[in-house]
Amino acid sequence: MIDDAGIVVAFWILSATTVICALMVAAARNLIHAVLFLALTFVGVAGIYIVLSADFVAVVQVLIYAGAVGVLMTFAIMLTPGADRLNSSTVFQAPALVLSALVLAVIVFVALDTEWAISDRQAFSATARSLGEAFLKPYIVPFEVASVLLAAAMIGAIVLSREEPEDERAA
Amino acid sequence: MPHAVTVTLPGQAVAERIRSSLPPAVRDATDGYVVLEPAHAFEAMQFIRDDEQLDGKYLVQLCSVDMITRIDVVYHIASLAQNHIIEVKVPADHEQPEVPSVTPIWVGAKLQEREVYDLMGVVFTGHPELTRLFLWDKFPGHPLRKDFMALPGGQKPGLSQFPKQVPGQTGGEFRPRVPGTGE
Amino acid sequence: MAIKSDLVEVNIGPQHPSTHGVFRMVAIIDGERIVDVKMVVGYLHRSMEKLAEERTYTQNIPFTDRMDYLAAMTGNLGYVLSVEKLAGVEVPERAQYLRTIFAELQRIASHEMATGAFINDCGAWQTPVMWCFRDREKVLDLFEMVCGARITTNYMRIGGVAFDIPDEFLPALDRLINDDLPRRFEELEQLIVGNEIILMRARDVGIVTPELAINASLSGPMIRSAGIAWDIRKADPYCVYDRVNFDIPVGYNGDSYDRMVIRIEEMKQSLRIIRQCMSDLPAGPHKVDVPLALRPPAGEAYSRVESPKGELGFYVVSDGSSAPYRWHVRPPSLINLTVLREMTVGQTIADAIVTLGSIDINVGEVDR
Amino acid sequence: MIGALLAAPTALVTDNWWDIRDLSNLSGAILDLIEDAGGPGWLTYVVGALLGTLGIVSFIGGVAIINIWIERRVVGRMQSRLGPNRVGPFGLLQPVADAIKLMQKEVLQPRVADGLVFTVAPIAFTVPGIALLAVIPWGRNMVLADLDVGIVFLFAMSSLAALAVFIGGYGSNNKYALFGSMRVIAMLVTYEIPIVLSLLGVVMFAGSMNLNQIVLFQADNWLFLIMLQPLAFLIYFLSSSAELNRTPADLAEAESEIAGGYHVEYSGMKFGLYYAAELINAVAVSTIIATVFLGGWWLYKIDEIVPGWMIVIGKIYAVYFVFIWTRGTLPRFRIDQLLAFAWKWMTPMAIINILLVAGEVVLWEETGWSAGLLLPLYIAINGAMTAVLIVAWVRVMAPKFQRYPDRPRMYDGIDVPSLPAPASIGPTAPGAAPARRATV
Repeated sequence: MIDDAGIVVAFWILSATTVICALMVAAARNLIHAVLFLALTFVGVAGIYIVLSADFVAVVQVLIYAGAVGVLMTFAIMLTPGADRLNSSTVFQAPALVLSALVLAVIVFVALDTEWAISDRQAFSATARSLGEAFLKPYIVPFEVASVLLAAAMIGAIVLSREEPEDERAA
Repeated sequence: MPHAVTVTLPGQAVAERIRSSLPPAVRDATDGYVVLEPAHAFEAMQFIRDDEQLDGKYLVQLCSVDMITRIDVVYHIASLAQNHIIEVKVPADHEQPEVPSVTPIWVGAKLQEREVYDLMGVVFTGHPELTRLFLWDKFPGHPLRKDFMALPGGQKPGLSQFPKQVPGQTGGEFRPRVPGTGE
Repeated sequence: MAIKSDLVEVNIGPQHPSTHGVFRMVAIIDGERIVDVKMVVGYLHRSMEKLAEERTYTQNIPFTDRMDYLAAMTGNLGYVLSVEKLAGVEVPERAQYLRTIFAELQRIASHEMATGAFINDCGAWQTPVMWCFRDREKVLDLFEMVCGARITTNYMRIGGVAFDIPDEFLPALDRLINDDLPRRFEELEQLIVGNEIILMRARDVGIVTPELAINASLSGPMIRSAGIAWDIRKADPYCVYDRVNFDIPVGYNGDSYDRMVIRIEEMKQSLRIIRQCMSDLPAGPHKVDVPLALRPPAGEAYSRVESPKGELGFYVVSDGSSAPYRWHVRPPSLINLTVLREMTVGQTIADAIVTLGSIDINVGEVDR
Repeated sequence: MIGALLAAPTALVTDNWWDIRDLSNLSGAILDLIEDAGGPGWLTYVVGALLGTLGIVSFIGGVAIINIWIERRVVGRMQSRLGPNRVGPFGLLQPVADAIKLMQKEVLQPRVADGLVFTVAPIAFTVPGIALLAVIPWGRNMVLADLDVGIVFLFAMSSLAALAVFIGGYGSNNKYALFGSMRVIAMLVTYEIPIVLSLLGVVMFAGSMNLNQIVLFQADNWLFLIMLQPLAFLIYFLSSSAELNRTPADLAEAESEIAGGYHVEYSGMKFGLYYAAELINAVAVSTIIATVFLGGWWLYKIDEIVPGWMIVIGKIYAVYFVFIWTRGTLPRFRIDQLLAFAWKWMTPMAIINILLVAGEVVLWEETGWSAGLLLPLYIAINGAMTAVLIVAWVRVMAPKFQRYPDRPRMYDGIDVPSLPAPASIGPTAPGAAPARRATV
């Protein structure tokens, strides 16, 4: 494996792109551009996961967020009639900036103040197998509950958006 | 079974049949076709379609002929079951041709009536959507009329090698060829 | 509660890959469902009926090629029969047989084009079209051998046919009819008939009920697909159709699939007719000479022919002069379009394209 | 030297650099050169990665060009015509001519189009196709990125393509393009589920998501996974042909319906990129099938003699031919039939397949019987199950079209049933039957 210099360089590049894209999401004039930058931020975050050698989570991040959520957002924008496609400048811009500056300050203070238990870097270990076992052995119950919840939500969505077929409407 | 041949019902027989139930409808009848009164044309057509003997359920075709003194709207109505054809003519005035539309009786007439209106200018009252079929709406005049001159100055295009014009007709006003005289 | 979506107006044509020529269909759609269809025709209107009034009866024959340019032979035949009926011209036996052979060859060529274009509209990526065109080329070669032209044949004359067939025509026709086309039709049938995807795309699409078919004066494959066995060659036989025996295919459900299968079956019946005509083709003159500036007696005549698109009728009014007083054509393509609205409303755009393909219109004949 | 090469059919792949059967020797030699020349540590890493990408990109570039020619020739032959043979010998230069033509064509952009999105879309559509190949093992130790989550990486890349196609269609601001992109999104999202489920069955058997492990599993057990998992192969093949927008599911750019679909407004090299991206994605999917189902670089002992990566390319073109074949013959589904096909047919079958495979794997792990006995048994079971499942599914779910025979009935005379005229004739005659929907 390469020594630490490569990892640090990769980390800084990736986090820089992620932050810039996140800012662009807020600042983009056109909503569709905003969604594109959102997808780019997700890919950036996936890159950071790889740097932290969480490879399964990184790939799933790209699959779920960049793939599905990006498309979901575009659909949401497309299907809301009348939503003008521009980030209209609202009156709340000033207070929003102040609030976000405050939140940023808190995060930076916490990051600098606490002592992180920094462990030394192990070799790049494959996490997929251990994740799988974790799902099915210690955390089997929450895993099942989550899947049932998801199924219920999906069925709910289908029922809500189903057009009544003609015969029912006629009856 | 013997090879069927489409029979053209003689005009007189059809006229008798129509007069049996609608006396004023028929103007006159020759062996080829029946001429209907424009006023009663719709009821007569309805009768032709619903009568068992005539059984005119299939409108073969509909067109118009400009007879200079009048405009004839010619209908060919057929019965597929009994395999016979009836030819019916409805005369209309030449300047303001006005004929009741048969689209409520046969849907097939919908586009053909629009074509006749477009090219000959016959107005079909009762037609659901009487607009021009081929030409654009602001086209001046109706091309298929005899007096619709293709060239300015009354000169008729074509047929130069078969002198058909009466001497002295080149240019100047248009003298129609009255049908039947063969001149 | 359905998602509210506003109506969108989409122009299908006149510049569209599958409207078989300059035919424009304005569809008002909600999502993918068609709410209303408005037809715009007239892009190819050459006012042939006005032009015909200026030309002699013989000079009008080329017009009939250019009307339904995919079935020129049947166009010529229809017009020539009506003038012969008007002028009372007797056509020699050999000409009648030749006319039947060429009418049926033209039916095969036109149906090949119709089936190929229909499958192409269903989405098969050009393969069936190429197969159908390959067979159609063979038929057109025969036309070229006889009258020099492939599409606008101008082959029929009042009183017979323009030229007698050259010697190598019959062996070429025999090779085509007996050992080439049957195999090709078999191949085509294996690819298409009963093909699940085509069944899914074409069954229950563009349905016409028998009552509507008769009332909307449909003809040809349209009326036969609705379950009505009506064919001018059987009902009002012209040429030698009363001396040859053949069958007419009739559909069940009046949908696009029935029309396609009917066309393929008709092509096979045409082979049967041509075989019988070839076997008893009499010798003798191929034409009765008729004066070039024929002057039929004053009067009118309506005669009709079973063209591949439907019942092609010619209503000719003569005033004794050498030019027809009035020359009207019954356009099967235009009249078959009367029910386009009833067939496509409520279906998706993809179905509308398939339905239009199955009606098999020829814009030259629609606009005249 | 040649003697050694010839004399070593049985010997394992030698590791000196000129032995092209395993290109990793070559890259290893170059890296050693840099090492000896005293280059810094990270340089060898970077150069190694660069060499790998160079190999893959040149492969994909060459294949994209050659495939245009192959596809047009093969489809041409199917349509009993010759296909391109004018430009260059046997038309080989035709794709090059196309590429040059596309490059010098002016790239038009509609005024109302959205500039950024309009240019980003084709690039974003091509990149995942190429990135897919990084994970594919070309030889015993010839793989650019030996990811432990290889299969999930493949899914991630194909889902990125969905977003790119959609914004392309949306960006060009044209009604037909919008139709195309809406259809593409509906199709891609629907067909990702059967793809993921079908490959799950394979992963369960192979025991690991690393593609090299899957190939080694097939090598050790002396069989292709297609024999063990025919249903998974069928489902994967059909759903990936839907994902690639190839007939019978080329809804997105259905010429006859919405003339051109999402790339209708593109011209010049942007359209060229879309056109190449389609071919690249097709090759990428063929490589996945070749690796996962047909045993990647392993081929019953032959891979010692013939280089592994040649075997993989051979398998790619075998699968690619089948794609061209279906494209040449089958007509197109309608969008609702296609989606119904995915939900009502593919997904349930994939789930049943996974349950069966889970049972078999557990049986294999618990009992510990030797593979030699169990695997042929499994092959038989899975084959029979596939056949039974397909037949049963067709019987249960198939639309009832058979109520009418496929051929018309024949009459020798005219026969017109006497029918009452429809009651009232408005512009839309009530006689017209309501469109009975063909439910799938």
